[in-house]
Amino acid sequence: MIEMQDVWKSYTNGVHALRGVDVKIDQNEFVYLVGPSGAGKSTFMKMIYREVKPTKGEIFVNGFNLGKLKNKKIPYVRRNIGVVFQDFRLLPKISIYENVSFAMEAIEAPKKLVRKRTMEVLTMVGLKDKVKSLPNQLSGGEQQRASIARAIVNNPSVIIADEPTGNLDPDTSLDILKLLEEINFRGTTIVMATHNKDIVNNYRKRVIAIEKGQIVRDEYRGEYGYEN
Amino acid sequence: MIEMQDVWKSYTNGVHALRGVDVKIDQNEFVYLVGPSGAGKSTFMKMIYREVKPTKGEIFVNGFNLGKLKNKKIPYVRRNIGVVFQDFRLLPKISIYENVSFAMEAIEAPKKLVRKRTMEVLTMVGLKDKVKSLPNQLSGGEQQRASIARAIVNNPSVIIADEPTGNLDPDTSLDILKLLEEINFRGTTIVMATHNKDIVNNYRKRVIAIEKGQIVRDEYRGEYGYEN
Amino acid sequence: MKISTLGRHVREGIKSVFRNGWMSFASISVIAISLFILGAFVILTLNVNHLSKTVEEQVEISVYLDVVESEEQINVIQTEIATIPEVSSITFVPKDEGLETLSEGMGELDLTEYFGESNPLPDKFTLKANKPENVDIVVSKVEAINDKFEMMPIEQVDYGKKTVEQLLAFTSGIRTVSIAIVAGLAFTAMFFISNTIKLTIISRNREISIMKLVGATNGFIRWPFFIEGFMLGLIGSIIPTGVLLYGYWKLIDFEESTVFGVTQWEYLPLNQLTFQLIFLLCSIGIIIGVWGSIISMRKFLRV
Amino acid sequence: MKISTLGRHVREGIKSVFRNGWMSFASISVIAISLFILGAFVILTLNVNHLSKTVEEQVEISVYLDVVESEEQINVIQTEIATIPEVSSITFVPKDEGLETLSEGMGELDLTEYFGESNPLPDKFTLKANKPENVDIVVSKVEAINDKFEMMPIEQVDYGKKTVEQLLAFTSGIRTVSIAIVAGLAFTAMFFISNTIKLTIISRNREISIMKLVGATNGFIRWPFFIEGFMLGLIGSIIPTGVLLYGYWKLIDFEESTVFGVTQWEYLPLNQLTFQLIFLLCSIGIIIGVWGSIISMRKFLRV
Ligand SMILES: Nc1ncnc2c1ncn2[C@@H]1O[C@H](COP(=O)(O)OP(=O)(O)OP(=O)(O)O)[C@@H](O)[C@H]1O
Ligand SMILES: Nc1ncnc2c1ncn2[C@@H]1O[C@H](COP(=O)(O)OP(=O)(O)OP(=O)(O)O)[C@@H](O)[C@H]1O
Ligand SMILES: [Mg+2]
Ligand SMILES: [Mg+2]
Repeated sequence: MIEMQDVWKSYTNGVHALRGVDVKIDQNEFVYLVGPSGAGKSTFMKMIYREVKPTKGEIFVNGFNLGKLKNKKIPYVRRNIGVVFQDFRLLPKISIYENVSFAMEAIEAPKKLVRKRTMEVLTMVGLKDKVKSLPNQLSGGEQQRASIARAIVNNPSVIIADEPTGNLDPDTSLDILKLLEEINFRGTTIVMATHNKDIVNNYRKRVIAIEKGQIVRDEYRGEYGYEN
Repeated sequence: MIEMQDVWKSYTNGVHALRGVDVKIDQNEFVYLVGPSGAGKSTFMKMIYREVKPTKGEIFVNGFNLGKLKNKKIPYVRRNIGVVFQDFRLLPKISIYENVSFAMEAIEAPKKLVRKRTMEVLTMVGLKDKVKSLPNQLSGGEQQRASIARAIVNNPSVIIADEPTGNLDPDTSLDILKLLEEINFRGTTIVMATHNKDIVNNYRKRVIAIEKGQIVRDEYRGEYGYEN
Repeated sequence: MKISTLGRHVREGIKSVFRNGWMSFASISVIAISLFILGAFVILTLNVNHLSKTVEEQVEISVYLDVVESEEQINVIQTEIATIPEVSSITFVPKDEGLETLSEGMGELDLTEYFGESNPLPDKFTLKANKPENVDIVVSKVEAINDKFEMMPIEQVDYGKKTVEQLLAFTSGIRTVSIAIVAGLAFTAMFFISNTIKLTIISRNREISIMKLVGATNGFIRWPFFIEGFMLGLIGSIIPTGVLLYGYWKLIDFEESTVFGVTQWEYLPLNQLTFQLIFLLCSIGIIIGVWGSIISMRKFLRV
Repeated sequence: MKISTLGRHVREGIKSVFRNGWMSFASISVIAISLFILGAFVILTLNVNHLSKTVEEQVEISVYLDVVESEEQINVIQTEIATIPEVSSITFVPKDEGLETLSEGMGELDLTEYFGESNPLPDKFTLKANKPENVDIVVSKVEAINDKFEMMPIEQVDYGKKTVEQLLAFTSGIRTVSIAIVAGLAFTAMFFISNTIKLTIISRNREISIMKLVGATNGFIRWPFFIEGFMLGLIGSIIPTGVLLYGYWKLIDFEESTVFGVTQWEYLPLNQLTFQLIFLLCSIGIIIGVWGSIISMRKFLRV
């Protein structure tokens, strides 16, 4: 489903964020991406939904070769990928409800379904009472959950979650993890960057550890940790 | 040092973020602020450096009555408070170095000292190699550390840290905690909102738990948790 | 695109005008003021053209007759002149009248008193050409009449050659200058409008890139901006058009009332410029509004 | 504030111009273009004023003498007129010359041929008043001279009352209109400049509030913006001032060269408008640049 072949990424300021990454993630896998701050986790994930282009190497997502993809096709690839951004990226001038429904409107979902499904996912992440608030009227954790709601609203075949529990208390984090597990159970691939040792160790999945832009460990039902 | 007397906060959209908070934090204390997402932790902290004004009640910080403070005096109160913002709030168009040195220039510190001290704190948080980068060229955790560097650069008498380890891996989180402990040891009051159970339980300090805008627990050398 | 999606775009575009309240206000005022100035100059230019045309049409040709012509001969000559197709009007000015006019030209000095009965001036015809450019043709055709008669009844044909040439040079100069000014102002207005719209859109680059990352196509993102630009342009051009047309109407009304009128000249009637003004201002406002939004977004859409 | 801090502010302000590259460019071009248009109209207005003054100064008073005056008497009258302080020049026009002028006024028809030796016109003096407003005074004082002599040597005093009044009304009308246009354009320029600067600053509200939260005083934050606004205003006003002065210089040069000159009129010399233009444009540019930044920041400083 997601495949990287010898992927390198150097940013324009000369930082080598990824250095020869080879990896294959199958449909329906649940992958934790761990590694120290600045290791390249976000860069890895940005490659998948093509916010960032590799300097070298090839990336395949859902059968598309991202390197050869025409610009016009990108939105259609992204529609099958739900992204929880590390910095949330909510549209600042519209309500939480509209932020989530926007993602559905963008794929021209029927109006009635938009209403129903938007309220559904917002309820799942516990923001039922906050639907009319603007993003800057929410607490950090609430914004993070709004970002999660938007990522899952279209039932994408892949979910990319960049530290989706960084601003959440342990209980809420667990709720979110369970939500993702359930979605995974129904067939969605999940790639989740996280620093949360408890979750990684208690809910064992495949763990890919990145350090200094390289995959240093790739273990099924692995533990949290990257120094090998 | 920091004292709140029956503080209430209702936002303009009718949300009651704080409901009758009474608390006293002495100079040189180290306080963890815990509570579920949306409990009012950030609001509590924003009161202290007066980003938010209470709807009711009185707040004293370093001897100033914030409610009666003239607008012109606010910057001088803030100079004794270092803040790590939950959303970092780095100035987007200037380098990390300039972001940190700005805080020193604002208090008109001597030029040489600015250079020395800025590099010093950036080294402490492990960003020595990133000084020339713009904020959007940093990873989430790196931005968070830049925000921490800026908060401590002026040796403030109070540090307010809103989830300073939310985007950091456990090792780096520990480094930051040790840094804060050291600063605390030298006489600085520290108020730190966190969801990090490990840290709270392993490095025991005073724990103030907030739930639905009220203090539900206040314990010296307490554990992580808020349901009582 | 589904119809319901189009509906969504229109709604979002209109909402956005209100959401970006201050920015929308800034854009609309820049559009309105630029177009107001442009429109005022267009009206001025059209009037100057109108005025020069009126002035040009007043060029007269004097045909002085030999002193001894009889009334009969005068009639013959008049008929002869009337057959020239480029002549639009003929007036006979007997010598007494000529002296009076001359006398008036001298200020308040009464010449008739000096000359008494012994008026030395010749009789003359005053002609007008149908177009100012045809004056020369008329002159030569009139001069050619002399050849038809033995006694050469026409003493001299005079049309203030130098004056007419100066006048034509002046009016065509004025026309060129005013068109240049209007063109310059039109470009300036376009620059200001697109510039302001660019500024308002640049501040929304983050929003645009988020939309893209969430899977929206460029078209989907562009539509509401398109509608928004259209609305800003429409509002921003309707206002100055309305104000200018109303103001011009009031001005004509005021000037044409014999009691208060200050200026002498004849204004271009309102209905002769209404359509041009509406068309010009609204098309600049709307096209640049839309174009400005679309162009400014372009680079942010490449995410 | 320490001197070193002031240095920092100046450095930061200048850096900021470059950092906000596109926005700075937009602001500078808006300032430059607005001021260019304003400046062009100021130059036009100053020239129109200059021209009307020249025209007004050409108003002449004709003093017709009784036909029988001897040369001696003429001299006496001339001396008499010369004592009137409001008279700036006197020219004696003998009747022959008068007839020639009249004849020229008739077009190419030669009047002298008709009249021969029997010139019926009177001798006259042509006077100029030192100021157009003093024409009336001069006329009545000249008329009063008749009372000093038994034989009432002055037949008539004439200055084309109606023409002069129309001319004065016209020139003062032109003056009012052009000043109104310039004032309108000045306000528009101010609006556009402050508007653009506001738009660029609004997009930086977050930056301003972060600075405040980090403990910077309003003054500390304001200074670099002040310098930045100053720089934008300075650059934006120097460019059009330079272009206009150079262009005007070239225009005068071109027009005054007898070979290519198109227009007849006399231009206001460059040095008589250089200072005014620099002062007006630079002060509007800089003051509005600075004022615009400071005002726009105000609400963001209340954090
Ligand atoms: N836009 C950019 N331009 C230049 N360098 C960048 C950019 N984005 C990231 N980097 C650098 O690339 C490296 C990897 O960054 P990345 O964001 O992938 O780290 P990360 O593993 O997500 O870290 P964190 O856990 O702190 O979020 C870091 O050293 C970072 O400074
Ligand atoms: N500017 C605002 N306007 C309206 N409501 C707000 C605003 N800021 C916060 N709130 C609301 O106030 C409540 C408390 O918010 P606060 O940010 O203090 O929570 P928190 O404890 O910091 O949560 P988190 O752990 O998620 O950061 C929340 O319900 C939030 O939605
Ligand atoms: Mg990251
Ligand atoms: Mg918070």
